[in-house]
Amino acid sequence: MRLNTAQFLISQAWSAILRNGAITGAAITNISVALCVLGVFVLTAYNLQAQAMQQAAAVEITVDLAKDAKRAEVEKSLRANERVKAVRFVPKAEALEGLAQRWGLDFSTLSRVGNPLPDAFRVVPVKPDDIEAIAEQAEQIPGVAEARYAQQTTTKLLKLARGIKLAGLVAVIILGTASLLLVSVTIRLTIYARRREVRIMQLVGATNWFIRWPFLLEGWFQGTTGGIVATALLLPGYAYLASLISSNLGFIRPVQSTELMVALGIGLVLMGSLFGVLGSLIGLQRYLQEV
Amino acid sequence: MRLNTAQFLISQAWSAILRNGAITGAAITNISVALCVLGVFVLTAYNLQAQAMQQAAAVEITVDLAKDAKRAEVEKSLRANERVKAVRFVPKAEALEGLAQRWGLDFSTLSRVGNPLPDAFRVVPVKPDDIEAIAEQAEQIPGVAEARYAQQTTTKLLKLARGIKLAGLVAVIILGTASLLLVSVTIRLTIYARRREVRIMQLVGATNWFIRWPFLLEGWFQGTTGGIVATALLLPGYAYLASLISSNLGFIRPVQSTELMVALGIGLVLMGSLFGVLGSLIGLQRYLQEV
Amino acid sequence: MIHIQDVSVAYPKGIQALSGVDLHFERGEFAFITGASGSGKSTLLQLIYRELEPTRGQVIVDGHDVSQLPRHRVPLLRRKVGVVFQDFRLLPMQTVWENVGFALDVIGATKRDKHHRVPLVLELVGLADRADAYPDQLSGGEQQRVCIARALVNTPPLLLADEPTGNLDPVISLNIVQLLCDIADRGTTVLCATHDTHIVDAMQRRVVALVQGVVVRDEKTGGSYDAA
Amino acid sequence: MIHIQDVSVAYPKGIQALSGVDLHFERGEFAFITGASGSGKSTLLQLIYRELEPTRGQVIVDGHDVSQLPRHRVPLLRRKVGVVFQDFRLLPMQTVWENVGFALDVIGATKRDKHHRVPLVLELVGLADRADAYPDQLSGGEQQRVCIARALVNTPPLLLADEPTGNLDPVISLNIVQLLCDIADRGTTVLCATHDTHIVDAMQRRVVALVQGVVVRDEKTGGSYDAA
Ligand SMILES: Nc1ncnc2c1ncn2[C@@H]1O[C@H](COP(=O)(O)OP(=O)(O)OP(=O)(O)O)[C@@H](O)[C@H]1O
Ligand SMILES: Nc1ncnc2c1ncn2[C@@H]1O[C@H](COP(=O)(O)OP(=O)(O)OP(=O)(O)O)[C@@H](O)[C@H]1O
Ligand SMILES: [Mg+2]
Ligand SMILES: [Mg+2]
Repeated sequence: MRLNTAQFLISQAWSAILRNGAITGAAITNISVALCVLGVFVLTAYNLQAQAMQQAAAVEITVDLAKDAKRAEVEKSLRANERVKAVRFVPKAEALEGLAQRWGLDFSTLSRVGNPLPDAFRVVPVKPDDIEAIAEQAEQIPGVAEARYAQQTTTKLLKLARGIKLAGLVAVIILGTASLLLVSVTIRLTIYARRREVRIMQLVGATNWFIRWPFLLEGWFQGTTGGIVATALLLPGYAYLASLISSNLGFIRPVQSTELMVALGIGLVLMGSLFGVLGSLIGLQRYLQEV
Repeated sequence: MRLNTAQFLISQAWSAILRNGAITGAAITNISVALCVLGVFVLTAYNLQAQAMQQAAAVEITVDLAKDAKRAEVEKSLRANERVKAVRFVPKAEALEGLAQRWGLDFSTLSRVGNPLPDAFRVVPVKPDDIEAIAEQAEQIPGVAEARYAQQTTTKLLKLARGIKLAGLVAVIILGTASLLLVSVTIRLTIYARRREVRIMQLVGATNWFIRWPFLLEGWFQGTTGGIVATALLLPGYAYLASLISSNLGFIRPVQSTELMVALGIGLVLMGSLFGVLGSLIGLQRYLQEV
Repeated sequence: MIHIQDVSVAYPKGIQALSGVDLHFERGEFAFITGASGSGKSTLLQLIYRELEPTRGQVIVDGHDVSQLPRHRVPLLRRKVGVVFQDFRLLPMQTVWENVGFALDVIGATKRDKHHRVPLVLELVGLADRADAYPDQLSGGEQQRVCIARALVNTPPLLLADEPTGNLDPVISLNIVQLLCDIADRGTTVLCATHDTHIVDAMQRRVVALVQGVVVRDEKTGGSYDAA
Repeated sequence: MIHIQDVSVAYPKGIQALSGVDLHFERGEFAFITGASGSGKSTLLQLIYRELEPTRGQVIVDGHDVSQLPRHRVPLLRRKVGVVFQDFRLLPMQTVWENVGFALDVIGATKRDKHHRVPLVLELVGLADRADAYPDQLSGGEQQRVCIARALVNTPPLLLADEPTGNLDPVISLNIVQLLCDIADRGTTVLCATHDTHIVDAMQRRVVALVQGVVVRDEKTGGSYDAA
């Protein structure tokens, strides 16, 4: 394609965008809405999963020591495991006090009859997924009587987190397809409104690509603008909502990662562009079929 | 409007739907997708909230009896409260055994030193929301030493459930608006494609309402069909997903209420119709503005 | 029937389509509007069915000032005016039959009435056998005749024909214009914008000639001698 | 240049638009195609720029069988054929200037070339002062002239004009047809479908007359005496 032609095609697309103001606006509205919805879904799925992971991460392993254990050595072995984030020693007196408090019992009576609890370490894993492996490894350490953790709760939470991740992925794929549909159907409608023009261009001797280019550029513009608008609506809206949740529901910590936001923004804009171009291609094909 | 005219307008709308097959199909696709997404959101919000409520509902109140309490009378008083669903007596031996098991202690040693735990009732509330009130009332009953429940967990879960309900409502309202936008913009695009026809009708002497009726009927048809398609996709899809989750993540019980499904289906179809009609009205207005 | 009083029409960018036009047409009168391309013929007709409002002056149709007409009364005016548009303006998704029928639907005619009158006018313009065709399946002249049929079908008291024979061969053209004249003689006011000097000469009816938006000639009967 | 050999065109529903048409046009020839409304003139022209394929027979343009042309070569054919469409077919969102320029854009003309040639043809059809107007801001005849300008601007070796003067007054009409004749004399093949007997009589060029899709007359020079 000569530079001259390229210039012409771009100016052609640009003037079509301006002159079809109403229709361009309508298409951009639709695309923004579609992408915004997609973004909301991504954020929801992401947060749900993060929430489940957070809960699971709060679970600790209690490593009970045998009567004759060497505390320092056990601690060293525990810390040597790179999957372990933190290790804290809990003397049996502290454990009993905690027990008494939790069950509302009289601590003094209980301690008078002798403390049946062992000394223990509380171990926090780096990744909740590793909890089982860490517990197993801990039991191999000489001087460790038993490694316990809230097995049921943890496996539940982990399963849940994985389920949400999978469901989120499926939902995002489905919604991505839905967005593609929305964007391409919308662009197809704008092309439908101009099908006569396409025919005229053909009759004057324009090749299919000569006709396509301005429409592609237009679709690209509409899609990209839609993506930008969606991002511009979504990110500040999410930031506001997240801070609202943080301050009112203190125990829920919404994901507030800049990387995620940037990735989401870029993702939406790219999807908008891609879908816009694809939508134009698909939409035009029908009218370019007839020579 | 004379019957004759009404008949004409309906047949007019119907033939427009058939003859604009491609465009009608495109519009219905867009509307279905928009409503489907809305439905997915409603179901997600509903399930999240139900999940949180379920978790909260699993919390029991432990009503400790005083040493001199009359068990039968306390039980009668507890059962008299209509906010109470179930009451179960837990003798102190059973409580101690549970404690020993949970903490991995040797039960026989522990029981030898004397059981420091009181007899108790486990009380299940009808609605998790009432848990605080029930505990307070229980403490008023003569013979009750203390009424305890996992206060932190419960209030967290309740707050969460309420938060989800609110967020869900807000999300559904926002998404409803987004759907309205999508539907009305889509229908506006279909009308844009036929703006010349509107003008011709005006010039031949058709009143605005005479022009509007077929477009309204068309919009209604597209919206309703979109709603039906969305329902037809959503409900079986959800039923399948729910059974999949039930069988793989046993501890999550997705809402599987026929009433909810029926309400959702009707809601989507009604929203489709309403938005279709509104979209036509709004979309036409611009072209009817000029006489 | 039609009183055009000191009417001027200016389009944006300083295009003066009509300047100080004063014209009066009686009920049942037939008149040709002639003039070069761009002289303002279509603009003049558009004023009468209110596709356009004058920049200055008054257009009075059947006793009503057209520019004063409230918006909701405009359709009523248009139902009294049959228009043959220069660019046809047929509904593309409707058949010939439906396009013609539409003018009757608009006035709420009964089905019986429609089935009586539509075939009649289609016969009149020689398209009885193409009733089921869509506009894009017709030749240019056939489309023009559908437009003529639509303008005639509800026998309006006023008929505006903008270049009604531009796409028709001489024989059909003469028949159509003869038909318009006959209609005028039965009491309908007919204005016919045309370039066809043959026809103007043949009819010897009133001729209004425009040059650049100004009426330069208005004769009760006449030929086309200086129409261009 | 153009060889139409035993061509028939049948539309659905048994409409026979052309039957066994045999016509040959030399390079630089000028010919009128006449015939009543619906006799097949537009159909004949559509065959040549391949808007339509014949049901039977061959259409050979510049040595190529038009129906055998692979799809991607069709635009190349159309660039060699300037067409004045009966219904104009102007791009509604483009100005007069851009509409005419589009025919040059399509062949990849340089900007300089465009700025040289577009004003020239607009001058030729008398629309130099309306270059910035959009089609719906033009009178019927002005639109038709834009269409003529677009067909002329890239000086194609073949020019098809379908009723190019239907909306023009006699003076402009004669000028336009005279222009087409001059172009033919400079080597362009020109086919002009028309109803205008005046013009056919005035030019005394080759006349092909159609009646219901059949060529009933083909004379090297002639008037319109039995064209209808
Ligand atoms: N919407 C518009 N905007 C600007 N100028 C216009 C518009 N419509 C018409 N004109 C101009 O007004 C003048 C008169 O136009 P009009 O359509 O009345 O001419 P006409 O006599 O019908 O010509 P023709 O015989 O070619 O149809 C022309 O110069 C035309 O370009
Ligand atoms: N797409 C189509 N489908 C069916 N019939 C058609 C189609 N196009 C044209 N025809 C018919 O074919 C015949 C010839 O049409 P054509 O357009 O060639 O006539 P024409 O000589 O150009 O007439 P005019 O002078 O009125 O423009 C007409 O009877 C017309 O109704
Ligand atoms: Mg005009
Ligand atoms: Mg024709």
